Amino acid sequence: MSSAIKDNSIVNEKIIEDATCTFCGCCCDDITLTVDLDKKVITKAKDACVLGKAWFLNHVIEDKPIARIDGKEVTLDEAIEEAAQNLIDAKFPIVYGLSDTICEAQRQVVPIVDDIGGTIDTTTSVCHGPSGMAFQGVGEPSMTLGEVKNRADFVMYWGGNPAEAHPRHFSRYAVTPKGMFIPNGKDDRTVVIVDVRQTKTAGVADIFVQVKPGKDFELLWILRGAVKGIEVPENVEEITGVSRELVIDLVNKMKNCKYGVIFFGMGLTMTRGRHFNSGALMALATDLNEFTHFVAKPARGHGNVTGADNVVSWQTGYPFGVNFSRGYPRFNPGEFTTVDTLTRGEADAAMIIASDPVANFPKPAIDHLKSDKCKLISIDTKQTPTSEAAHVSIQTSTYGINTGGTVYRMDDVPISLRPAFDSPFPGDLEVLTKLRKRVNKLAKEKNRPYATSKYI
Amino acid sequence: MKLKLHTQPEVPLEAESITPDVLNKLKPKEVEKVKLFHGNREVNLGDFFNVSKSKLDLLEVEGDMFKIKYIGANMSSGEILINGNIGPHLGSAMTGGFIKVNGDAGDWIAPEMSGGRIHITGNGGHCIASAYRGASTGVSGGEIIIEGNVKNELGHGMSNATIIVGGMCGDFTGVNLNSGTILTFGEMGIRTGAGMKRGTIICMDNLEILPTFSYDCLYSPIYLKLFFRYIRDKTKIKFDEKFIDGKFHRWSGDAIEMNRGELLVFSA
Amino acid sequence: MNNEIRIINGIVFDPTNNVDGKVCEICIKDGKIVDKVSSAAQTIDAKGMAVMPGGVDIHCHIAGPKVNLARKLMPEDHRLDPHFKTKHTSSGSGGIVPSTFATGYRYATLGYTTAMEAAVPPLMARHALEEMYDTPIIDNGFYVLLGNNLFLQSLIAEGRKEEFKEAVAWWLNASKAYTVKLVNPGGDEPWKGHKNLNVKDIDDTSKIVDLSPRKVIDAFIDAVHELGLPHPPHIHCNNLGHSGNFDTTIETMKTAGDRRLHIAHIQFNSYAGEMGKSPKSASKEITEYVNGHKNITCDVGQVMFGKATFMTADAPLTYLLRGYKPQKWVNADTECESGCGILPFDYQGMIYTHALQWAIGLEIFLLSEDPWRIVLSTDHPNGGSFMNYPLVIKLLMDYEFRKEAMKHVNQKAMNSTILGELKREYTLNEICIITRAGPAKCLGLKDKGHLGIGADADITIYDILDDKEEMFNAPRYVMKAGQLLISNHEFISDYTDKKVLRVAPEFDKSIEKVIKPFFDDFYSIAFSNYAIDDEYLHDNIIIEANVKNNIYEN
Amino acid sequence: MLIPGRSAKQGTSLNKGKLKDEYKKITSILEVNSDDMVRLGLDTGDQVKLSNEVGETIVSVKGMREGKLPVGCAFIPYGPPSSCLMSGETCGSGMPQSKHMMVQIELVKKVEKEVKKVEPAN
Repeated sequence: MSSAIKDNSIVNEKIIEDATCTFCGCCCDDITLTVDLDKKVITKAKDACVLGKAWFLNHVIEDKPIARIDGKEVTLDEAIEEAAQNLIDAKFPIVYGLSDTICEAQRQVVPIVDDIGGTIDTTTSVCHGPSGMAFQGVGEPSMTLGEVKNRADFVMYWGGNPAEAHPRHFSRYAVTPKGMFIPNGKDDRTVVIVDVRQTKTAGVADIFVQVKPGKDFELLWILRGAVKGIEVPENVEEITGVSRELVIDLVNKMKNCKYGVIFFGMGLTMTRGRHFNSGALMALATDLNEFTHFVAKPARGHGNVTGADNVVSWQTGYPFGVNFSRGYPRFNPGEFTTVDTLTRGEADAAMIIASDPVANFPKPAIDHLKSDKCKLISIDTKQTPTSEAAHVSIQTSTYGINTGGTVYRMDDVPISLRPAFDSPFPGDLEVLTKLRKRVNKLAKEKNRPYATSKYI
Repeated sequence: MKLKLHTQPEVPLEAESITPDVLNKLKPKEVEKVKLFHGNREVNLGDFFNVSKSKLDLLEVEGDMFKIKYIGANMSSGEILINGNIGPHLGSAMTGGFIKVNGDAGDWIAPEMSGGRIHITGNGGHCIASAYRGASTGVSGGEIIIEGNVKNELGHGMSNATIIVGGMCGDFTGVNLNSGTILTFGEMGIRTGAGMKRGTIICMDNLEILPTFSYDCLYSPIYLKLFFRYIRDKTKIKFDEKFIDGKFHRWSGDAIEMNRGELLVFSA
Repeated sequence: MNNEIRIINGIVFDPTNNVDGKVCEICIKDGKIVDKVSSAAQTIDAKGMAVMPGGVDIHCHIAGPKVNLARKLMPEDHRLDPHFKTKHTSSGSGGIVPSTFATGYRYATLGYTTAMEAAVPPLMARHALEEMYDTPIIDNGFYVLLGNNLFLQSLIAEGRKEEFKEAVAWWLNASKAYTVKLVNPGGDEPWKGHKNLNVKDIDDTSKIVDLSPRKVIDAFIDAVHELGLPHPPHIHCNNLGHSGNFDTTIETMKTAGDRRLHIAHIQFNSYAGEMGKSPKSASKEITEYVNGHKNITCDVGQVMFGKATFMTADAPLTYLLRGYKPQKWVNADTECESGCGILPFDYQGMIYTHALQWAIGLEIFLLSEDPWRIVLSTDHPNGGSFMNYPLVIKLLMDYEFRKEAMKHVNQKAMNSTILGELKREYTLNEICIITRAGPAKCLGLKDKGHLGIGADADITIYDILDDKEEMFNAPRYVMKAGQLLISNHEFISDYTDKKVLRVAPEFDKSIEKVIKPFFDDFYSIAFSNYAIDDEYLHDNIIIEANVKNNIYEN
Repeated sequence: MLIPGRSAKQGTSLNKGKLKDEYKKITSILEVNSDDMVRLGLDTGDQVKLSNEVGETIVSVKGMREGKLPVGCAFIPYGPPSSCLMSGETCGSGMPQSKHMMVQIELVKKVEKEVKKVEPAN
C-alpha cells in the first residue's frame, strides 16, 4: 500500500481486532482487520492465512442490482413476493445451501420450509453428511479444538488436506501451538498423516501413511481389530499398501498416548463406502478409549456449515436432508437430499441460499436445476453460475464482513462476528425474515401443508 | 381389485394407503377417494389410478411407478401384485402378507419389516431390508426374494429374516447383521458382512473377504441343500445344480464384533 | 386488543399464598395477575377445574450443545414420534430428546411454563441461548458449568478467595447464566488427562487430582453465598450412580454447613451397598439429612421405565454405563471447562438396578417431610422424558396404583425397599408445591409459581379427574403471560415472546486482567469473543441478587 | 482414478469470483503422476479429455513428482470440470461419489509452446 493512501485514510480508517474469518471451518477469531471506510474495502487482514486474506481483501461492494427476476432488475419486495409465490405453489420444493450464512438467518429457513411443506438440505449432505450418518450409527468421542492444543500428544489427519483447506489448523489448534500439557508444541506431539496423495499436509507429518486408494476402510478395520487384540494380518501391505510393522507401530502409539485425536476429511466421506468409512474411524476412536483418552472430529469445510447442521438439528431433530411434505420432519439421506431429488428430477422449485450447486453438483442435477421444470431462486452474496441461472435472484451482503451474527466453528463452538463495514445489499437475515413472514401468511391463507395424524 | 396408473405423478407420490388392509374393506367408488400425498398436497387415489374389479382375489397394481412410495406399508395380510416398476419403501414395516413385483423396485424395500414375503422379479435398489439411519435393527422377520441385482447395504442391521438375491449385490451386504440369512448367486461388492454379529451370508461367487474374518473349514451344510431346493421350487432364479451338493468355505467374523457370524463361499 | 381475562368458579391452588383448593376469581391484565379487571374482560368459566400456576421445571436438559448432539444422534427415535404442524404451531420431532419447537409445545401441553436447562459449558452458552429462543412458550434460564473450570480451580488452589468470587461473577455475566452448576467436581481432569480415570471420593487426594472435590464445592458455595444469587449452586455430586454413594452425598451436604445448596437429581446419589456391586436403597439416610437441614433443597430425578438418554457433563459415568451395553456413545470435551457424555438408555422394570432406582426415587418423595424443598423432576432425559411427569404424579397421589405398579417390576428390588410400606398419598396442594410453588421458591423467582397480585399470569387449568395421570396430561387451558395459548386442549395461538432468566451479579472489572492471560494461553478463542454481549440477548429478565433473600425461609 | 479436492489456490480464486478466469483456470488443471505422464506420453500443459459414463470435460495436465500421487491416480481441484464427471448416484447417502471416480484420459491437444512451468506444490 502506498503511503499517500495511508495518509489520506487516517481519519476514515478503522481497526477491528479479533475479527472472525468465515471462509473455512476453522473460523479463526483473532484477525485484525484494517478497513478503509471511504473505499469500503479491507486493506489489511493481519494473521489471516492465504485463504483468509483472499476472503477479506477481495471483498468489494459490486455495482449490481439487489434483486432480479429472469435477469431483469426488480425491487427486493417484488423478488420476495415472487419467491414466496413460487415456493408456496410448489408441490415438492427444496431449499438448499445455508452453509455460508449466519445462524440467525438459518433459523428463519426451517419455518419457511415447514410452511411450504418442502425439503431442507444443507451443504452438509455433499460434505460431511456421511459423517453425520455415521455419527447416528456409532456416536463419536469428540472435543473442542482447544483441548487438542492443550493436551493432544497424538494427532492424526486422515483423508484430509488441512494445509490447503484449513491452512491455520496446524498452527492455531493442532500441531505447533504450545498448550497446557504440551509445553513444547510440536516436539511433544506425534503427527500422523494418512492419505492416498502426498499432499502439502504430509510435509508436517512425523509419520506419513500412504494408503492405497479406496482402502481406507480396510486399514481402519485392521486397526480396530489390532486395538481389540486381533492379530494384524500378514498380507496387510498387500491389502492396504501399509506395512505390517507400521500398522503395529501405529496401534502401539495410539494405545499409549495420553490424549489422541484424529481429524478426518472428505477422503473418507466422498469415496466408496462413505458413511461406513467415517463410521469405522469413529468406532476406532471409541474403541481406543478402552486404553486412553481418544477423540475424533471431522474437519468441516465452509464457514458455517457446522452452524447449519446445528440449527437444522435443533429445529427439526435431524441434521440435513429433512422433508416436511407430510406436515412433520422426516429424514432419509438418499431420499430427501438435494443431489438425489434433483438428479431424479423431483423438485419443482429450488431455493438456493449462499451456495452454488450449478458449479459443483453432478451434471444430471445441474440439468434439472436449469430446466423449466424447476423454479430456481438464488439468494447469494456473489454472482455465481447458480445466481445467473436463477429465475429469482437476490444479492445479499456478506456475513462476517458486512453483517454480524453467530457462526459455529468446526468443533461446534459458537462465535460472534465483527463486521467491518456496511453494504448497500440487505443481509440474509433481513431477506429471509421477510420471506418467512410472507410465506407464513400465504400458508395460513391456503391452509398448507396438511398436517396428518398418520405417519410413516 | 385392480389399480391402473393413468397419470404419472410429477413429484413423489406417497401411497401408504395402497395396501389390502385399507382397500379390501372398500368399494371401488370409495377406493377412488382414498387419500394419497402428491408431494405436499393431498390427492385422491382416483386422480392417478383407474380402479376396477380384478379377476384375481388380490390387489393388483399396474404402471410404471418408480415415483410412488410406500405401497404396502404396514400391511398385515393379503396379497399385492405389482406389474411394473415400483418406487422406494415398498412394504415398509409390513407384518404379514405377500407382495409380488413383476418389475424393478427402488431403494429402501421393506425397512422395518417383521413378517410376510416380498418377491421382486427385477432388480432392487439400495438399502433393501436395511435399518433406517441411526437404528441398530432394521428388518426383524420375513422373506425377501429379488431375482435380479441389488445395490449397496442389503440387509443392514437385519435380525431374523431371509433374503435371496438372484443376481449381483453392491457393497456392504449384510453390514452390522444381527442375525438372519442372506444368500446371493451373483458377485458381491466389497466389504461384505462388515461388523456382523451373528447370521449367515452365503455367496456363490468370488468374494473379497475383510481381514477381520477368519477361515474355519470347507464343508457342505445340509440345510443349504434344502434351501436350494426351496429356491428352485419357489422362484425363477436359474442356478447351477452343482450348488446343491457343493462344498462351501466357512469364514467366521466379524472379529471386531462377536465373531459369531458366518460367511459361506461356494468352493466346488 | 383486549388483554384482560377473568377466570371464575375455578378451584384455586396457590400454596405460596396459602390458598388450598378455594373457589375464587383470578384476574389478569397485561400479562400479570391483578386484583380486578374491567367488565370487558374475557371470561373463562373453570367450574369444577383446578386452577394452578404454570409448572416450573428446575432441572432438565432441553437446550445447548449436548442436547443437540443427542438430537443428531437419534433419528430413529424422532422417527417414531413426530410432532405435527398445526395452524398455529410449528412441527418438530418428539421422542426422548425433542426438537426445540416440540419441547416448548410439549411442556405447554403439560401445563409447564418455565424450565431451566441444567448444564451448559460457558464456551457454548451462545448455543444454549439460541436454542432457547427457538423453544417457544416456556421461559428458560440455564446453569453454567464452572465446577471443572481449570482457571477457577487454580484460584481455589492458590487460596485467592476474593479473586475467585469476582471471577465467578464475571463468568456468570459472560455466559448470561442463572446460577453455578457443579458436575462431578474434580472429575474432568482425571478423565481427560489421565487416560479416562475418575475421582473416587469427595476427599480424593490421589495424584490424579490437584484439589479435592470438597475444596471446590466449598469454594463455590461460599462464592455464590457471598454474591447472594437467587439460587444456590446446583450440584451433581461425585460418584453419581455408584453403589454406596450416599456417603459422598451426605458429605457434600455437610460441606455446605448452613449455607444453601441444591442437590440435583438426588435419587441418583442415594445408593447404599458396596461400590462395584448391586446397589441398595439409602433413601432413609438421605431424606433424614434433607429433612433436618433447611438449607438443602433438591430435585428427585425420578427414573421412569422406558427410553431415556444419559446426557451429562459427568463423562466418566456415561463411559462406565456404556460398558454394560456397548452402543453408540458420544463424548465431548470442552477445553478448560467441562466434559460431556451422551448415551441412549432404556430403563427396564425387570432389571434389578433399574427397578430399585425407580423405587428409591419414589421413597425419597414419600419420606421427605417438607414438599417445599423437594422438586419433581426426572432429570429429563436422564431418568426419562419430562412427558412422564403426569405418571409420576399419579404414582405419588395413588397408593393403590403404586402397589399395583410394584407388582410388575423386579421383585428382588421391591423386597429390598420399604416402598410398599409407605402409604402416604400426595394431595393436589402438595403436587402444586413440588411442581410449581416449590421450584419457583427454590429458584428465587418471585413472580412465578404463585397466583398472588403482581405474579406473572402463567396459569394452567386442569379438569379434576380421578385418574391423576390423565388430569395432568391434558390441561384444558394454558396461559402464558396472560395470553391464552391452549383452549379446550387445542393450541389457539403461538407465543414466541418468551424470556431468558438470568442473573447479573456485580463484579470488579479488573478481574478481566487476571483472567485474560489464561485465555490467551489455553483457550482457542479470543478473550474478547468469549463473553456474550448484552445486545445478543433478546428478551431477558435479570433476577436480582439479594443477600438478604439468601437464607431459605419457609 | 480421479480425486477431486480442495486446494489453497482454488480457495483463493473462489473468493475473487467464480465467474472469473482465474477460478476457471485453476479448476481445470489435472495433476498426474509422473510415471503415468510418461506412460500416457503427456507433457505438462497438454490438453486432455477426461470422460466416463456421466460426461466429459477438457482440462490441462500437470506432472507431479514421483511419490506424490499413487500410480493411476490424478488430482483436480473442485470445480465445474470435475462435476461434469460426477454421477448423481448417492447410494442412499445423499453424497455423490465425488472422489475416486474412474475416468479415461485422452490426449486432445499437445502443448504448443513452452508454457511457464508451475512449480509442483510441496
